[in-house]
Amino acid sequence: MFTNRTINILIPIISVFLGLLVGAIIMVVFGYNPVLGYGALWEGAFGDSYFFGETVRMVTPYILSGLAVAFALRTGLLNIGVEGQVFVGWLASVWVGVAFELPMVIHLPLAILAAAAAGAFWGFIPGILKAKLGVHEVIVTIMMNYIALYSTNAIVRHVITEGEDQTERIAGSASLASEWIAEMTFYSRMHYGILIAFLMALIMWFILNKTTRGFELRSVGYNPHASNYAGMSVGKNIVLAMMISGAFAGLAGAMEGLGTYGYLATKSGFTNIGFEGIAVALLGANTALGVVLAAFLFGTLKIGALNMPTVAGVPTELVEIVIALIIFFVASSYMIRWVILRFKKEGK
Amino acid sequence: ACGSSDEGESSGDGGDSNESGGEAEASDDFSVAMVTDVGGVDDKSFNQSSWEGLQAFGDENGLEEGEGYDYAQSDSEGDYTTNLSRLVRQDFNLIYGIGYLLQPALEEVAEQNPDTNFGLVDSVAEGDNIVSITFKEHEGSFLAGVAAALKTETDKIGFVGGEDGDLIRKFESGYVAGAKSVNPDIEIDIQYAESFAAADKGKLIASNMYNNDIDVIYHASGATGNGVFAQAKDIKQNNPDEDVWVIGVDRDQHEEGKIDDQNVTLTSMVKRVDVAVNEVATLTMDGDFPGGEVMEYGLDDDAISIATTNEDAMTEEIVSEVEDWKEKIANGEVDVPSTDEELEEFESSL
Amino acid sequence: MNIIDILQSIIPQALFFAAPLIFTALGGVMSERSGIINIGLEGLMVMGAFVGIVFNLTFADTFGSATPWLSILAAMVISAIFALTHAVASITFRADQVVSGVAINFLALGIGVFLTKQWYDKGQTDMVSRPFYTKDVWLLSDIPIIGGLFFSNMYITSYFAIILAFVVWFVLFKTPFGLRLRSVGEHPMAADTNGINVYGMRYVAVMLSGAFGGLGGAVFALTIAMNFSQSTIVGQGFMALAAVIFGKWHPLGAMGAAIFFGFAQSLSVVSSGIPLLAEVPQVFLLIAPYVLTILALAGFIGRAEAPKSLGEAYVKGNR
Amino acid sequence: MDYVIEMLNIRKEFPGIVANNNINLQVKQGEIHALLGENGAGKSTLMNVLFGLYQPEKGEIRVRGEKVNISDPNVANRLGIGMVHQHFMLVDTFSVTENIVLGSEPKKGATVDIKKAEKEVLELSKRYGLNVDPKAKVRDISVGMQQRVEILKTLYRGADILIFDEPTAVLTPQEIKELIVIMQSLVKEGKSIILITHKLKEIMEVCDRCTVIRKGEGIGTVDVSQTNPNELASLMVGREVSFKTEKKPAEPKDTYLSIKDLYVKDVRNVHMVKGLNLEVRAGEIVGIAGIDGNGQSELIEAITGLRKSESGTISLHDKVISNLSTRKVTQAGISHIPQDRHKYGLVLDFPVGDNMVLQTYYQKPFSKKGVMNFKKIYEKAKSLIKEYDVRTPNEMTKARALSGGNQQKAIIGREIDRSPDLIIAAQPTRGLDVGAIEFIHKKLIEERDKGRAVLLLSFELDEILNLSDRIAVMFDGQVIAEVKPEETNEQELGLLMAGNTTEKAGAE
Ligand SMILES: Nc1ncnc2c1ncn2[C@@H]1O[C@H](COP(=O)(O)OP(=O)(O)OP(=O)(O)O)[C@@H](O)[C@H]1O
Ligand SMILES: Nc1ncnc2c1ncn2[C@@H]1O[C@H](COP(=O)(O)OP(=O)(O)OP(=O)(O)O)[C@@H](O)[C@H]1O
Ligand SMILES: [Mg+2]
Ligand SMILES: [Mg+2]
Repeated sequence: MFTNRTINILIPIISVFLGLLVGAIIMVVFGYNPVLGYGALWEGAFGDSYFFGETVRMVTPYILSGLAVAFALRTGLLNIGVEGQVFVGWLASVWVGVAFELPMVIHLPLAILAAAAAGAFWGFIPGILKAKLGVHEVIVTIMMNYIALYSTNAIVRHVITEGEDQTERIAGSASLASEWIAEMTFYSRMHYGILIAFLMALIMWFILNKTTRGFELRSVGYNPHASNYAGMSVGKNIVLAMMISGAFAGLAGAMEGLGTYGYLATKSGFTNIGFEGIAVALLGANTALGVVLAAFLFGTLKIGALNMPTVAGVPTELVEIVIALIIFFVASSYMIRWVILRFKKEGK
Repeated sequence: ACGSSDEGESSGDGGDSNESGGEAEASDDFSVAMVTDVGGVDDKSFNQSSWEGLQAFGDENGLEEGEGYDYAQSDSEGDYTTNLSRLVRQDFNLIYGIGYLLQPALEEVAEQNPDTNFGLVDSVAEGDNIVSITFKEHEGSFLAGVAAALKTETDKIGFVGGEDGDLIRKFESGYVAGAKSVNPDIEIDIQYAESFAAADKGKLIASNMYNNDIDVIYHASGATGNGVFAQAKDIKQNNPDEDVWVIGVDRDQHEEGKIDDQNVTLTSMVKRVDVAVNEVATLTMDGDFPGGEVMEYGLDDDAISIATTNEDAMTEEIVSEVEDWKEKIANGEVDVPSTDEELEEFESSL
Repeated sequence: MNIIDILQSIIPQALFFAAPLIFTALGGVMSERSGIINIGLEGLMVMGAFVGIVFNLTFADTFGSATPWLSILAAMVISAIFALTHAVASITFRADQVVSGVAINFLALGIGVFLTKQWYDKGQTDMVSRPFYTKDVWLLSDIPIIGGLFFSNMYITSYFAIILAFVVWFVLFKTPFGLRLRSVGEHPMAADTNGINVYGMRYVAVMLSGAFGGLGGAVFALTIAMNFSQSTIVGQGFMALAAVIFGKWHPLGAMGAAIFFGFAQSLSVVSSGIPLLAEVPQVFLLIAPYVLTILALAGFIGRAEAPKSLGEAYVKGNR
Repeated sequence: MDYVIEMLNIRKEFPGIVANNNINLQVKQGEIHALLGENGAGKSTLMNVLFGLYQPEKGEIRVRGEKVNISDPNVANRLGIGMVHQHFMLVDTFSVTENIVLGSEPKKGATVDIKKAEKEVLELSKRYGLNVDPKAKVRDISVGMQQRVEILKTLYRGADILIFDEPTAVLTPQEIKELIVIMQSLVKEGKSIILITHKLKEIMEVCDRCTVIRKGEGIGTVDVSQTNPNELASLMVGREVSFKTEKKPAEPKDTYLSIKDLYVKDVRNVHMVKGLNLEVRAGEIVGIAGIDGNGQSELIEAITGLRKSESGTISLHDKVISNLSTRKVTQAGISHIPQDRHKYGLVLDFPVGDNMVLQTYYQKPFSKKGVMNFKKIYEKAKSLIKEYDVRTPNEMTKARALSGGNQQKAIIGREIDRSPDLIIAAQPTRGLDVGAIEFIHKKLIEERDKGRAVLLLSFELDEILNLSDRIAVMFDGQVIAEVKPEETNEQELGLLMAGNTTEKAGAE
C-alpha cells in the first residue's frame, strides 16, 4: 500500500497539513475564525490574477535562494551566506542595469551574468578559505553577510549615486519586467524571472545528476577522503560548489534588481531571502523539484498572509509560526514515517 | 513633470476618468487607507502618528475602520507594492504611503492606477495623482540644536543618525545649524548607526559620546535610539547629579526618558504627521485633491514643533530663546539649511 | 585622546556588547559539545528577550528591584522549555539538526511577535521601567588604571557572563557530568556502552543551551534594547554561533571570541574619535569587525575540530 | 561444571532479517569460549544481546545460574559482564584514564578525581601486564594499545566475564601474541572469556570450546581438543574450504615498479620512509611485511600520489611518477585497494553502481563531454557485481548497506577491472571470513598470472607467506631484507620485522 516512494511524497503533504492544523488551533485559541483566516490567506495569494502574479513574484527569488542552499548542502557545505550573495547579486545587476545603454539582447543577459558572477565571487571567498585553510564555512558566510550589507549600502550611496538612498531605475533594456504580464495580472510585479528560476532548477538538477562535475561535487560532499583517493581535487570542488551556490544566490538578487524592483535601495537589515532559502531548501529535501515546490508554498503563505490582518484580523506572524511548524514536521519525518508504518501494519 | 504627463497621455482614457472620478467623489462613500513601512502602526513614530491622523479623520467623518479607513502593514520592502495594489483593488479613494522608503513603489502603483489618489509621506514623488507630504524637519531640528547648545555645559553635543541618507541629513543639517547659530564654537559629533534597528550600536555610540564629555545627544534613528536612551538613563541612575540629555524625535519621547523621578529627555522634535494626513484627507474628500503638488508642513502649521514637556530641563530661558529663533525662521530672517551644501553655506555666513 | 582614555572607552563597551553573546555562545557550546548542532541560538535569544521584557513589564511593581533578576530567570526557564522542541525533534525524532534549528528561529520570532500583538495590541512593547544599570565595583573601581578599565561603569551581567564561562569550563572539563556530556558528543555509542544515558545527556545539554540562550536574549533586552519587537534580536544569535566555532567549541574560547566581537564593534565606534582613523570612510569601520573575524580565522586560528558526532542523531545499535 | 553464562533459544530480529534464531551458548567458569561464524552470521548481535545493547525477541539469559534481564549495559556491568567491541568504543580526544573511568568516575567533591583514577588504572594495568600509559590521549596510541584500554575498561568495572569481538583482526602478529598472553593470565585469575575470531589457528591455540553459528542459526558446540581447523571451517561455512591457496610458481618479467632512495614525511612532518628501495616485476606478488607504523602507509600513499615524496624517485615502467597527482598515477596504470575501505574506498552514500566508477566516471563510455551515461555505468556495475559475487539487492543499493566483506569485493572488482599494470593491495582481507578471503586471494593470484605486478601490504604473516612470491620486510622506513616465502618461516620473519637483520644473515 505504501511504498517508500509514496511515503516520501506523503511526508511533506502531511507536514503541511499538520502545520496548517496547528495554525488553525492557535487561531481558535486566540479567538479568531480559522476559516476566515485561511480564506483570507487563500484570497490573498490566489484571489485573482493580481495576487497570483504577486505570489509568483515572491516565489521567484525563493526558488533561487533555495537552490543556492540546496546545491551547497548536496556538496556537503552549509552556505548561510546566501543572504549576502543575494545582496551583491542585486547590486551587480542594478549597477549594470543603470550604467550601460545597450540593446536588450546584450544588456539583460549581461546584467544577469553580472549578478551570478558577483554571487559566485561572494561564495568564492568562504570556499577558498575552507579549501586552503580549513576555515569553517559557516562563520565566514555569516560574516560575509554583514560585509555585503554594509558594503552594498556604501556603494549605492557613494559610488553609484552621490549620496542618494537608492539607485536610479535600471534601463528598460535590462529589465525582466514585462508589460504583457503586468497587464495580464492587473499590474502585479510578476516578471520573466520565474522562467530563469525554473531554468536554474533544471540546470541544478542537470549539473548534480547528469554531469561528471556534479558526480565529483556530490562525491566530495559525501566523502572527501574517498574522493581524494579517487583522484578528484577536493579543494577545487569545494570552491566550485560555493561559487555555483553563490551564483544561484546572486541570481536571486538579480530577480529583485531586474525584475521586482528595478533599483536597489540602501537597507537597514537583511532581506531574509537568503535565510528563508535555507528553509525552502530543507523543505524541498535539497532536490531541484522539491525546492521549486517548497518555494511555491512559501511564496503563497507569505503573500497570502498579508491579507490576513485586514480581512480576518489575524496577525501575519501566524504564518511565520505555521511555516516553522511545517519545517519541524518535515524534519521530524522519522515520526511521521513511523506512524505511517504503524498504520500500514495494522491495515494488513 | 514633463515625463509624467507624456505617460498620462499614453494611458489614454485613464487620465479622463481620473478627473471625472475625482470630482464625482461624494463625501459619504469616501474611503482612505495607508500602507506602513516596516515600522508598523505602533512604532511610536511616524507610522503610528499617521494612523492616529487617519483615525481622527475617521472619527470626524463618521467612517468605520476597515470600510472607511484602514491600514496595511508591511513586513518587508517587498510588501509595499503588494499592499498598495491590494488597497487599490479594495477601491480606497485615497491611499497613503508612509515613509520615504515607499516612494518607488508608490510611484509605480500610482502610474498603473490613475483613477486612485495617492499620498506619500516624507518624500517627494512624481505623478499627477500623487500628493507629496513633507515636513521641514530641518526647521524643527534647528530648534533642537538651539536647545542643545543652550543646555550643554561642555559645549560638546552629539547627533546619532539611523541610516545615512537625504532625509536624516536634513535633521543633521538643521541641528548643526541651530547649535552653531547659538554658539559658533560648539563641537558636534555626528555618528550614523547605519540602521534604524540597532539598539546595541546606538548604545555603543551614546556611551562613547557621553564618555567624551558630550552631554546632549539628538537622535534621529528609530529603535536605534532605544540604545541612546538606555545609556543616558544608565548614567543618570549611577549619578543622578550628572546632566546627560537626549533629544527625541518624531513624537514627544518624554516617556522614554523617565527614570525614577528624573527624566533625561530634554525635548523632542515633534512631527505631526497626523495633522498633515488628516488635512490632506479632508481636502481630498472635499474634492480638492492637490494632485502633483508637494505639501510642505513646517513650524508655521504647527506640524513641526519642539516639545516642552520636561519643564525642569527646558527652562523658561531656553524656551523663550527657542521661540525667538522660531520667529526668525517664520519671518525669513533665518533660512535653515536642509542639505550638506546648504549647511556649509550657512556656516560660512555665520 | 591618550591610549588609556581610548581603552577606557573601549573595554567596558566591548564587555557590555559581548555579554549577551557570551551567554548565548556558552549555550551553543553546551549543545554542540553533546553532539547537537544549534543554529537556533538566534531564536532562543528572541525567546529570552521576549520573556524577559514581558516579565519585567508585568511584574515590575510586584517585585521592585528584584525584577530584572527574576526576569532573566523567567527567560531562562521558558527558553529552556522552548528549546525542548529542538531536543525532541533532533534527538527523539532524529530530525536534521540544522533544519530543526532553522525552525526554532522562525518559531521564536513568530510566537514572540504574535503574542506581543495579542497582549499589547501593538507590534512592540513599551520600555521596561526596571532594566539593569551599570555600577562601579566597590573598592576595585578605585584602583588606578585597572579600576577605570575593568571595574567602573560595568553591568553586573558582564561579570556574570565571564564567571559563567569559567563555570561552564569547570563543569565541562572537571566534573563527571562534563566528561559524560563531551563523550556523548564525541562517541555516543562508547558512552552508551559505558552505561551513560545518551539521550538524557543530550536533552539536558540542549535545554541548558536554551536557558543560556534565553539568558543572553534577556540580558540584551534588559541592558540595551529595553523593549521587545520584531527587530530586537537581529543576528546576535548568529554572531554567538560564530563565537562558538571561532572559540573552537571551548567555553573560554567562545567567551574570548565574543569579547573580540565586542571589542571590534566598539573600536569601530570609538575610532571616529581617534585622529588617524577618523579619516577612514565609515563603511570600512562598519565592516571591520566582520573582516577582522575572517582574518583572525584565516590567520592564526586555522582548522577547528568540531565534536566528532556533531550533527548525527544517535540511534541505539546502529553502527 | 557450572555455567557462568547461559543464553538459551535467543532470537533477535532486525527489520527484514533474523540475525539470531534459537541460538544457544553456554560458557563455563574459567574457560575461553570461541564463537565462530561467517561475516554476518550473527556473532556480534548475540554478544550485543548479552551486553544489553539489544533486547532479544525471545529466549532466556542466565548468569551464574540465575535468570536475568539485561536491559542495558549498566545491568551487564553490574553482572560482571564486560565487552571489548569489534569497533572500539573509545573517545579519541580523551585520555586513557578518562576513557576507562567514563560513566563510573571516582569523585573528589564535585570533580572527577583524576589523580586517583590514574593511580587505579596504573595498578590494574600492572597487575595484568597491560602496560598502558594512563595519561596518553587515545588518538596518540597504537591500535593494540587501544585494545588494551578497552580491556582495562572492563576490568575497571570488575568484569569477570569478558567478551572479545574480533580482537585480533586489527592487531599485528606481535600484538596478537601479547593479547593471547593477557587472555591466559585473565583466565588464570578465574575470569571467563568469550572470544570471537575468524582465525581458526587462534581458536586452536587458546580456546577450550567453540560454538559455531551459521546464518543466524546455532550449529553446535565442540571441544577444541576434539577437533581440527578443517572441521571447524566446514561447520562454519557448510562446505569444504581449502586453506592453502593454490598457485603456480611465479614467472616474473619486466620491472614495473621501481622505487629508489625514497624519503616521505608523515602528517606530523616526521620522516617515515627513509631511503627506501624496492622493485616489483610483472607477474609477481611482492608482500611487504612489517609492524604497523614503520612507514608502510606513507610508502603506499607516496606511490599513489596521496602524499608528497621529499626525495628519491618512484617510476612505473620507465616513467617517473613521483609527486604526480592521484589522477595521473591512476591513469598511468596503478590500482589501489585501500586499507580503510570506509574512509577511502567507498562513498558510502552513493549507490554501489556509482562507486564502481569512482575513478573512471569521466572517461568514455561512462560519460561523454562531461555528461554522465548512467545506463553504461550500471551495465558495468551489474557485470562486476556478478563477476565478483558482490551480494547486494541491486546496483542502486547504497554502499553503506552492504556488509564489510561485500564492500571489499566491490572495491576489488572495481580496481582489478581497470586492467592496471600494478595492483597495490593494502590489507585486502582485513576482518573478512575465510570464504571471502579465499575468493580474494584467488583473484589476486589470477591477476598475477595475467602478468600484472602486485604489491601486497598485510600485517597477517599467514597471508604474506601464502600469497607472496617475494617478501620485503620493512623496518623503520626501509626495506631491511628480502626473503622468499618458501625459504623462511614466521619465526624468522618476526625477528626481521623487529629490525633484527643479524639473525637473518646468520640463517643464510
Ligand atoms: N543494527 C542492525 N540493523 C540491521 N541489521 C543488522 C544490524 N546489526 C546486524 N544486522 C544484521 O544481522 C546480521 C548479523 O550481524 P552481526 O554483526 O551479528 O554479524 P557477525 O557475525 O558479527 O559478522 P562479522 O563476522 O562480520 O562481525 C547481519 O547479517 C546484519 O544484516
Ligand atoms: N546503514 C545500514 N543500512 C542498511 N543495512 C545495514 C546498514 N548497516 C549495516 N547493515 C546491514 O548489516 C550487514 C552487515 O554489516 P557489517 O558491517 O556488520 O558486515 P560485516 O560482514 O560484519 O563486515 P565487517 O566485519 O567489516 O564489519 C549488511 O549486510 C547490511 O544488511
Ligand atoms: Mg562485522
Ligand atoms: Mg561482528
